Amino acid sequence: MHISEIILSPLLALIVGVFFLGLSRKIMARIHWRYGPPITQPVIDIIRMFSQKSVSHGNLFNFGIIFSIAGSIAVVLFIPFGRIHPLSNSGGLLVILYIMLLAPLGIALSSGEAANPNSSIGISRKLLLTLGYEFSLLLILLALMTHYRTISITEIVALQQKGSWSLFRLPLVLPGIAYILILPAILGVRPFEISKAPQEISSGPMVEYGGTYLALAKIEHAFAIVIGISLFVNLFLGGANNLAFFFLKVLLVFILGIFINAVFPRLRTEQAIKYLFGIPAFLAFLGLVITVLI
Amino acid sequence: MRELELYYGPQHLGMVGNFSITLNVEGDRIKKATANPGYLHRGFEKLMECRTWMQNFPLVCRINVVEPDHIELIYSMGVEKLAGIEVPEKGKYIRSIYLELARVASHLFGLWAYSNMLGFDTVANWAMYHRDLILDLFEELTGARVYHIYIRPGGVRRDFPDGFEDKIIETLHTIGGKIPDYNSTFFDNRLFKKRTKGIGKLDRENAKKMGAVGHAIRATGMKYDIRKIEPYAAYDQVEWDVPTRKGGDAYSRLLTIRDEMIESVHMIFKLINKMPKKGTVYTKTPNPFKWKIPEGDAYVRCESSRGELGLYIVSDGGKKPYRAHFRTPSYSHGLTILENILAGEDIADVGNIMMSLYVVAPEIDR
Amino acid sequence: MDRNKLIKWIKTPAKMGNKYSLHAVYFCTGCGIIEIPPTITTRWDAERFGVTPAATPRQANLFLITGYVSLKTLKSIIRTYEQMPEPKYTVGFGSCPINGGMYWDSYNTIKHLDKYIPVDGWIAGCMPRPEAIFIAVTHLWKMIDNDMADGYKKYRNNYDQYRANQEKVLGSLDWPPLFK
Amino acid sequence: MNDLKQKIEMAFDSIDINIPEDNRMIINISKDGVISILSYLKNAGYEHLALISCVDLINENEFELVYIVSAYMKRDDEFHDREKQNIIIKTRISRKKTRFMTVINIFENAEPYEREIYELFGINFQGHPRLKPLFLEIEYEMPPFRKNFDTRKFVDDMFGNIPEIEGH
Repeated sequence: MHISEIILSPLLALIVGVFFLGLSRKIMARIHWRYGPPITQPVIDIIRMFSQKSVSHGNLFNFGIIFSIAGSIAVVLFIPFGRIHPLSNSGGLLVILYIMLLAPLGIALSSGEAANPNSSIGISRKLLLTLGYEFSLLLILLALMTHYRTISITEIVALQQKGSWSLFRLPLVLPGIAYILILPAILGVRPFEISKAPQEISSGPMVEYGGTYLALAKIEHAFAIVIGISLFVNLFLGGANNLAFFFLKVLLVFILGIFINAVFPRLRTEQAIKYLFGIPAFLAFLGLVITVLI
Repeated sequence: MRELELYYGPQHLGMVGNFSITLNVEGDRIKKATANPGYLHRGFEKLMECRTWMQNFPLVCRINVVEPDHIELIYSMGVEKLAGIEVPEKGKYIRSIYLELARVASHLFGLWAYSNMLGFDTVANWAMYHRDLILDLFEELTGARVYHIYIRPGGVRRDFPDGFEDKIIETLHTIGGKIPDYNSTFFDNRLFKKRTKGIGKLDRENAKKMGAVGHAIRATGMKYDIRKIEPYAAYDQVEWDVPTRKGGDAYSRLLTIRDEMIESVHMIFKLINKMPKKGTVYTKTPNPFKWKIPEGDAYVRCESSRGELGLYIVSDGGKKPYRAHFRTPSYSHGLTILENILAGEDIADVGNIMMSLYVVAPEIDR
Repeated sequence: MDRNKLIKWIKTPAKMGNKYSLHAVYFCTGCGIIEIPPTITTRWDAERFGVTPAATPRQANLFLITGYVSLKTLKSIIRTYEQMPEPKYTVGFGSCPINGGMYWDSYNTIKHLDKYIPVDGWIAGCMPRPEAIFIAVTHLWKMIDNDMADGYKKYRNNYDQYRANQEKVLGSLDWPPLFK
Repeated sequence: MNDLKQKIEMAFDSIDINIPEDNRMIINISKDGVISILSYLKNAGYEHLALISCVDLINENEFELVYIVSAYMKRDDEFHDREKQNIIIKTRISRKKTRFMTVINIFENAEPYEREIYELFGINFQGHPRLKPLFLEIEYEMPPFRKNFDTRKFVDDMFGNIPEIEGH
């Protein structure tokens, strides 16, 4: 661990996340037969939002959003990006699993203060969705930890670097598939875009966010994308030895996510929950049982 | 769970047109829905009483912005009936072709709105692009993209330009070639079926009771179409079928709309083949400033892309209409039916149901 | 470096942000809305210029008033406008907000929108084509560059007059004044 | 059409029916008979209420209420003459005593139409569950669709003297 890594790692995640936001808009535009915005568009948007006057709805409103950003940064610190792994030796998968809940919780706290019915519906949807994938995620991580007999991500990555990727190891195939199936829900892309759902509840929790708050929420979203995918890449696609190769893997997974986003409509909340507690949870459970038995 | 009052519209991404619904919700479930129209009320029927018969044309087409053509037609039909004007044969054909093009354009707009409600941007973008191709045809024919003012009492304003028929055929082939794409991404998509089947169910009895028309009643299996029942323009000259579905839910309504588009395109091809090559396209009408129409009243109706469109028009023998009242299809759909079938549904399905009924707000408010 | 130059230099990124990230309120005020879907979708693709619809007024900075404004709509327009964070820009789309247009003798539509909320620019015509929106956007860019798009400041400075006009047509408004 | 005419004439006395053209029938009836003729027509299969309209006959100091009903199809894919027919029922009420009966019990979709007429003509429909404004935001000095409401004069009075915003 090095102090420069603690600064570098969140910065890197931020840059990559914002770049991904721009890229997703560009690729979506191309699928729509459009030219699309410049790839720097999210940066411009964020600058604009910071320059606007913003209305606060109370102390909790301010605190919640900062809380959620801080939570995101904390998670980033525990995830290795290639060789940059500031804290990932000290914590482990369980720590990540806990702090990953902070970001949605912070948003929930903050937008709950706004007392807009749209945002309260959005929060309840978001928490339900989180509950939906968290269960499978827990099972998947348990399977991983039992298989590798460690809770440290760095060690898991190192073990994969020596052998084959977890996705192709026999007992871990099922959890791997389950992870792929819940990945759109973790990223919040189209079939599971239920907490934002602009056409239903006008962007849900973000409905009262303007100016700085919106910019922070955007940044939190960028972090969330990077966290969701990097975790998958580290755990199942073998991580990487250097930074470029790592982010290439992240990019490929992300592009897959955009394509899923482009060809599906939004699910209803109960349909999404039913889906998440269906096949993915079953596969993850089966995988866990197999791993334990082997 | 706490009951919340949620304002759906008028400023809302899931709202097409300036319309608002107040929802009483418990969690995601709607307890009660109250439609709240009037954001677009301009008092058309009052303004028409202050303008001469011909001056009203630019006004009436603005009643429905999505599809002004049928409103032009219904007003022309009313004036023709009161004044006893006949439409020449070729004029009738041109009217039919033009109206069917308008129907396709309007349904594509509906498809945009609908897929947008489901969060299906891709199809929404495609549909809007294809609608634009048809608007290009309108622009060449009439000089305007949106408000064409092409139909006039006694026929249409002018003949098709040279080679226009070929252009229509070419454009429609371009759009028709993409139907497989639409089917595979949208209509056959499993999630689309999951989202629409059984949603916004309107069975036959309720549909009749609440005055459903157009595709809302055709989706319950009845071939109720004014073009067949009371043919106007040249709809009785060619063979065509009324597409129906059995389900009565949003899925059936959407597929009815798709089949209707395809049927319209086929009908346009048949009409172009059968259209007389020569002849006038309109009957001369008197000087519009001095034109007086004999006393009387009439009710005329036609099939717009959302259903039965009617006009009750009264003349007192003067230069101006004494009273005109439009019976618009969205009126019953948007106020009576929407309020009734929204209760008990999910919030996620408000836009879904509203656009599957194809409610267009300016038509309600007038 | 003198002070004015420094302020200008500091303000540059903010201006750039405001210029190239115009998020429009998605409010279908009138028939002009029919040209908005073509503008934001495939054929014209306004996202090239950073113009996209925003989900709520809080997230927006451009208010495109598309068409005639009936009294009931005026009420929602004022509320929406007051919710938008500053700086915000308003563009009137179509002839009807300019002077009533087709509905000059209608009892339920207002005639001059700029008497009730400030308007930075107009797009004339019925219907203006989607290209006209782009021309308006480029004009707005120039105005932002030269600090001429200052409708929101005008609203703040002359709030009493605006509020008086609003109350004249709508009766007493049921929300407190934005500025005291 | 003629069969129906005879049947109605048998069932109702003091009723004036004429058939101006094919598939249109105009029934003039006094205001007490409206409910019964509408329910009679509904039982006869004319169960689609297309429109409720109102005409302000200011010279005769009366409002004319117009109900237009037509029929849905009997079978799903057979076309008959019946659904071609539109029956226009007219009745008159005094301009002074603007009261009338609601027909919601017969036709459910009459509800918004009656609300609209209540608002734009000021006719009270007795028994209507929510007779409150539908379209208008402000109160006008009289319902705006009446003939003696001069919209141009109203516009001059209301919007003509609103001052421009001065200052910067």
